[in-house]
Amino acid sequence: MAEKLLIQAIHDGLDEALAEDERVVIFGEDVGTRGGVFRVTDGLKDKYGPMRVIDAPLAESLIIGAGVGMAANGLIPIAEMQFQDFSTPAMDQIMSEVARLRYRSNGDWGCPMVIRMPYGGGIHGALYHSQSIEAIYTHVPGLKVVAPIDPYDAKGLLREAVLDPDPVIYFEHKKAYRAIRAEVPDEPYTVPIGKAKIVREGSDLTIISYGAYLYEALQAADDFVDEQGGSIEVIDLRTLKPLDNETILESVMKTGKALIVHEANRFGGIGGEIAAIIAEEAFAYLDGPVVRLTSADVPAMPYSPPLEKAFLLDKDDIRAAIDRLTAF
Amino acid sequence: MAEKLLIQAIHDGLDEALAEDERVVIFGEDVGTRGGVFRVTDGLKDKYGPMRVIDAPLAESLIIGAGVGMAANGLIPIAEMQFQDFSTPAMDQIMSEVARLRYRSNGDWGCPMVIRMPYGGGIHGALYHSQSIEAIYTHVPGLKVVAPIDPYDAKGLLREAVLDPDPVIYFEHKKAYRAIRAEVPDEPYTVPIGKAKIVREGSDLTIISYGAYLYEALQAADDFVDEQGGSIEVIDLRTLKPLDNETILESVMKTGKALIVHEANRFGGIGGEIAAIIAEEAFAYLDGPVVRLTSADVPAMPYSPPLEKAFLLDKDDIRAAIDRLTAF
Amino acid sequence: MATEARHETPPRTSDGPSEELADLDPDLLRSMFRTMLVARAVDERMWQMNRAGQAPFAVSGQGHEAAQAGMAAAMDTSKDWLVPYYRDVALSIAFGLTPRDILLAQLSRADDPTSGGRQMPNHFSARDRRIFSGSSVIATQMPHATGIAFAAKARGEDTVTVVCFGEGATSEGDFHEAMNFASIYDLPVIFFCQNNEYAISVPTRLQMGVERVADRARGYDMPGVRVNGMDAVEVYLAAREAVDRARNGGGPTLLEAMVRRFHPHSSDDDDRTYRPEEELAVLRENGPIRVTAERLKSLGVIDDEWVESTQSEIRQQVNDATAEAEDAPLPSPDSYARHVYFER
Amino acid sequence: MATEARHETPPRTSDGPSEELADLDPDLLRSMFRTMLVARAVDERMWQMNRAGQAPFAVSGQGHEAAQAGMAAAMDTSKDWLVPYYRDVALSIAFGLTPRDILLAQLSRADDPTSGGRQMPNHFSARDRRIFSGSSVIATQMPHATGIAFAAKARGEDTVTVVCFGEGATSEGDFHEAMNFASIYDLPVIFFCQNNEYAISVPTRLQMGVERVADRARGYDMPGVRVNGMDAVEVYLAAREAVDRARNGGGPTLLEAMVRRFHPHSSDDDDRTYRPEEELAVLRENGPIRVTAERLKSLGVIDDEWVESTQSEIRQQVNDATAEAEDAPLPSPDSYARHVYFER
Ligand SMILES: Cc1ncc(C[n+]2csc(CCOP(=O)(O)OP(=O)(O)O)c2C)c(N)n1
Ligand SMILES: Cc1ncc(C[n+]2csc(CCOP(=O)(O)OP(=O)(O)O)c2C)c(N)n1
Ligand SMILES: [Mg+2]
Ligand SMILES: [Mg+2]
Repeated sequence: MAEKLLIQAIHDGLDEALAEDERVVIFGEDVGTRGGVFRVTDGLKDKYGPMRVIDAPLAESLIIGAGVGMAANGLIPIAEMQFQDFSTPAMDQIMSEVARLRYRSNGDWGCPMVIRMPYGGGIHGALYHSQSIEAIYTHVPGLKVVAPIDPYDAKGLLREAVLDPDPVIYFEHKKAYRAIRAEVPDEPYTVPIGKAKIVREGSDLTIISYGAYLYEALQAADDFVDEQGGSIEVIDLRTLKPLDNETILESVMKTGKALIVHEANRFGGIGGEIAAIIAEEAFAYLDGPVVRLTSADVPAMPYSPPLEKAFLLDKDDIRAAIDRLTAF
Repeated sequence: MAEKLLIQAIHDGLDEALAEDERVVIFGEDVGTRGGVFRVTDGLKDKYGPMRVIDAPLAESLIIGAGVGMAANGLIPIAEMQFQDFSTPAMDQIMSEVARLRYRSNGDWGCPMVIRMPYGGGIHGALYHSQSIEAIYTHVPGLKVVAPIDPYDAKGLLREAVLDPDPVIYFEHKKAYRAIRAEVPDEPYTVPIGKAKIVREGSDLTIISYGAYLYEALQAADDFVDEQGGSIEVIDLRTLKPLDNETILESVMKTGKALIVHEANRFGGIGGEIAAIIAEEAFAYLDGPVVRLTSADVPAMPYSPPLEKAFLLDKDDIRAAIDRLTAF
Repeated sequence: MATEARHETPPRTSDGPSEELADLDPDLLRSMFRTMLVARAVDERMWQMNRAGQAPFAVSGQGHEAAQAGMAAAMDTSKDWLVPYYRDVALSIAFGLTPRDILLAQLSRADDPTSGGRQMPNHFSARDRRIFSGSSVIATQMPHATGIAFAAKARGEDTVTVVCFGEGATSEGDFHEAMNFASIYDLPVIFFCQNNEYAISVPTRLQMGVERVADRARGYDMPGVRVNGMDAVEVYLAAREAVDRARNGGGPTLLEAMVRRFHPHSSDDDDRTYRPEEELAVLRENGPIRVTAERLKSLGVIDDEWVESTQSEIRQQVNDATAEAEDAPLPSPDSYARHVYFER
Repeated sequence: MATEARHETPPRTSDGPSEELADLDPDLLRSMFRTMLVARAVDERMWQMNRAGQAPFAVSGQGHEAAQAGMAAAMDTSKDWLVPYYRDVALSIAFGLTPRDILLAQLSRADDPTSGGRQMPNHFSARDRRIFSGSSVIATQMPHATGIAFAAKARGEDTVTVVCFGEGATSEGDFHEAMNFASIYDLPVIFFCQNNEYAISVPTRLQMGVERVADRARGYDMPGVRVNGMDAVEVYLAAREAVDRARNGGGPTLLEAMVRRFHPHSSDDDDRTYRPEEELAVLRENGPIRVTAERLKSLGVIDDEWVESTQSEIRQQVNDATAEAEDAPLPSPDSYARHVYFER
């Protein structure tokens, strides 16, 4: 078993899927000859040919819409939106078609499809290459949404997504691509959709996060415990829809305190949903307010370094929130 | 002052805006000769001409995108998405352009524009003519979002939206068009964006709602009070973004109990955001869980009458939730 | 602004292929015409059901039957794919939906094979017949059709996919993106535009700057053909050429049939608010059934007797189907939450 | 699948207007060429700043200068509108952005007039110059341009709007919807495609089924013209015709200039992974500055001396601008939350 970067784990998962099932195709802008603008699909067109690793025209609605047709006619498309920011032109196909096909046909048709989208900021990508709009997708019934950050989870959830008879949105944090490393088996394995992972066990406070901020949260938690003692539980959601309510609620019922951390905008972000679930289902166990630590309600991450830094949270922000909440 | 239906109030507000400021134009499918598929713009093309009440081609992204350009060049477009369900093809223009123009230009440009969208179900409109996807828009910084249901509010908020230098999404509940009536002044007046309205004062429980369910909630509240005594506070949000946190929190701090009712899907609906705000800011005042009563996480309202009925909530569902929460 | 009324009404021009009509298979032509008659009878029944308060909604394909039956006759319904839109009563029937199926959907019964009563009427779908399910969102089906065709081509199959839409739908971005993709990969797909000159109330001159939808094909290096959609034989000949081309690796075609919308846009519409009186007055004259009947009579393929006996047979079939649909149960309320995701 | 490499590289064909070149105003031609030289100098500086680690990102318009300067020369920059894209260094300069303005954006300084350092470099914008702000989302600016033109037409003004984009952008639905709207209302807008034959790594043959972007105009009953974008004079002549048409109520034009992308797509790209070596080898030969210079020399409008003194003047200007931009302060962190909504 080798240590792999997140990007390598995803690449290898794609390679594995293409090798294993000839119905699998990859479809997106620059995914072929260039191997993707982030190089996630590097070498795959050479290996599987241009009808399986398909350089799409610059048309996101077409990429998703044609994907729906491919899925209807026996293929398993893995579509790529080059940036999550550029999935908005495809929003109609995703919401109206991909998500609703099974329901509207009373189960007659399905849409087995994976839609990969690099998301997140901190890479000087500015307003339109840094967004975290995952809450929009999690609001849509019929979709499943995953956002693995650990390379092991990434490869296992990718396989699970490809095997799933329903559409799965698969978010990849750009900043983590070449920053996060883990042991990743070469052989196929799955990680279940809908299961969160407790990354640190603890009893004083629960931190719920996903994506690149998970690592900031872990550092903040470790710093706190080093200095103040006690223990903090940290949950990596991994799947955003369906949420693993059980793991979240069990943890909060144990610790009595919940801190939700995400990079997406605050208003209407998935933190709101999580807080609402806790406030409704674990109310009697709460020893303090359910706190959300998120990006401000500013359109997206600006480019200039001081502005980008101001937009982003870091472990000190999280540490401050831990301090406040544990003191409550 | 005359009693007017919701649809008449909106119609008259549009007429007033066109008459008052020649920069105002109406732009949408079938809004001209036909006067709109719901007849909201009836007669306005005859009155103001085809360059001010413009029958657009069947292209939502164009309607919004050209609207951005019109606004940039001195007009004040009131765009219509024929159904909220058909705003998804325009999602990119709304999110990436309308909402972010001011921010991205550091305040140099603005986008004074109103986007009207009929929404909601219970009219046998089936999956694609019944949706309530307002949470998606409320998640987008840069937008303001209103959903008046009372005809007086509707006309006043429309004027406020037209005068606002920023883009305002204006939702109209289809089922209420010809069902809700109120006194509406003929002269111009405004209702402020960002202010909720307390429709019933009470002290035992706060119901927070908007749209057609507001009336179901009012009936349920009145029934409860008639039978059980006490008093229930009912808030009509009117504006969904920016939320009137002050009114919500003051009420919940007084009653200690919050019930949020909306027609949109539960997961990621605006109810989550409201519950989260309450759980964070009014935690110490809560005497019970923050309860959401919403549509299930089913793609959209099915057509067949028994299915549509099963999807919808009514006053009995709300009454049952009131009973449970007051008993907590 | 574009000049007024560029198209004559009713449309008569055509650039479809001309051919020895005598060579055509009489059985095929009769079956084609029968499809039109069945479609018309079912369609009238649906409209009546709405007017009688039995169904809250109806949308009609009356006036489009010759176009659809001509297209269907050119296809191999045992293996080709149909990606329909809401006026495709005749095409769906040709692909195997029965009057009963369609009326079950009209009355939103549990056994409606197209959606189990979940969608509005006329959202035709049946996986076992390769009729692909569509939403109500205009033009979204066009990318779907290219994906279906891409999969067929990738596997080396010779199936053809036909996707249907109105002229209004060609203003949407999805139309363009699909046309472009089909033309890059020479996909075996036919874009079949049923141009009835209105998109709800919006006339073609406010919908597009070109004279003919078929002209839009020129921006994709794709053949674009306009035919008179009142004559199923003419549509058939043009469709056959397009189908043959697609099946033999020659790539996509944009085929435009000039049709008429006999009814308002849907049962919720009132077209007297935007259609000139003169137009409404002659709307049903020389319609598709009459024009096609005359054509087939002149070819000696049908006669009055055949028409009469076929009509009465169809009347019976549609009456039986009506009774069955009316007796069929509505969906159970609880079932509304099913099939959001795959059920094992 | 489409056949290989339909376009010759480098492009040479043209169907621009031919004309008495001697009649052209020498001052206009010199100023046009000067714009190219300024743009090139600023662009080289931006690329260097990235390579030197001063800026995390750069995107270049090198190879597009003749196309842009030719277009700008045909416009009335005192009243027309520019809806640019990220390669429009020369056009933006012609519309009044200074080298300092552009370098302030490159270094994302507080005083960057285009976005205050919020957007990536080359997202040109300035309300007082009628340069409209764009996002990074490809093709979204095309509907904007039609709306700007609609407003002008509605008020009876004779201003012209030019919107720029690459050939890849023509695959997006927004391109089609905007072209269609412009053609319905005969809007005074010019769709100016700078075709460099790549969309990041995707070559035109995988981007579209037509041979030439200009051919896409045929689907809208709109004039479509392709010109050699290496020669600013040729672009100017074609642009002038389009601008005159638009200004005089003749409606929109799709103008395609064949250009070359001298650099990888952006500083994040490596084009050796997808561009043939032979192509890279000759990429900068006979580029826009050389071709245009030769043309102007043959017209007797410029000579070596003029070029030399102009170049040294520009070098000085760009060096001064660089120093100013480098010294300018970055935005204050707190300001990141401003201008989400209007500030009174
Ligand atoms: C994206 C979208 N926008 C608007 C509508 C509302 N709508 C339904 S049918 C229709 C007109 C369609 O016209 P056309 O394509 O010509 O087809 P026809 O009904 O004439 O056959 C419109 C605007 C819709 N269903 N979807
Ligand atoms: C909607 C959208 N999809 C994808 C991208 C990523 N992207 C940026 S530039 C580009 C290629 C543009 O090519 P073209 O239009 O030919 O312009 P060029 O860069 O060649 O001048 C792509 C795919 C984007 N910015 N927006
Ligand atoms: Mg039509
Ligand atoms: Mg290009």
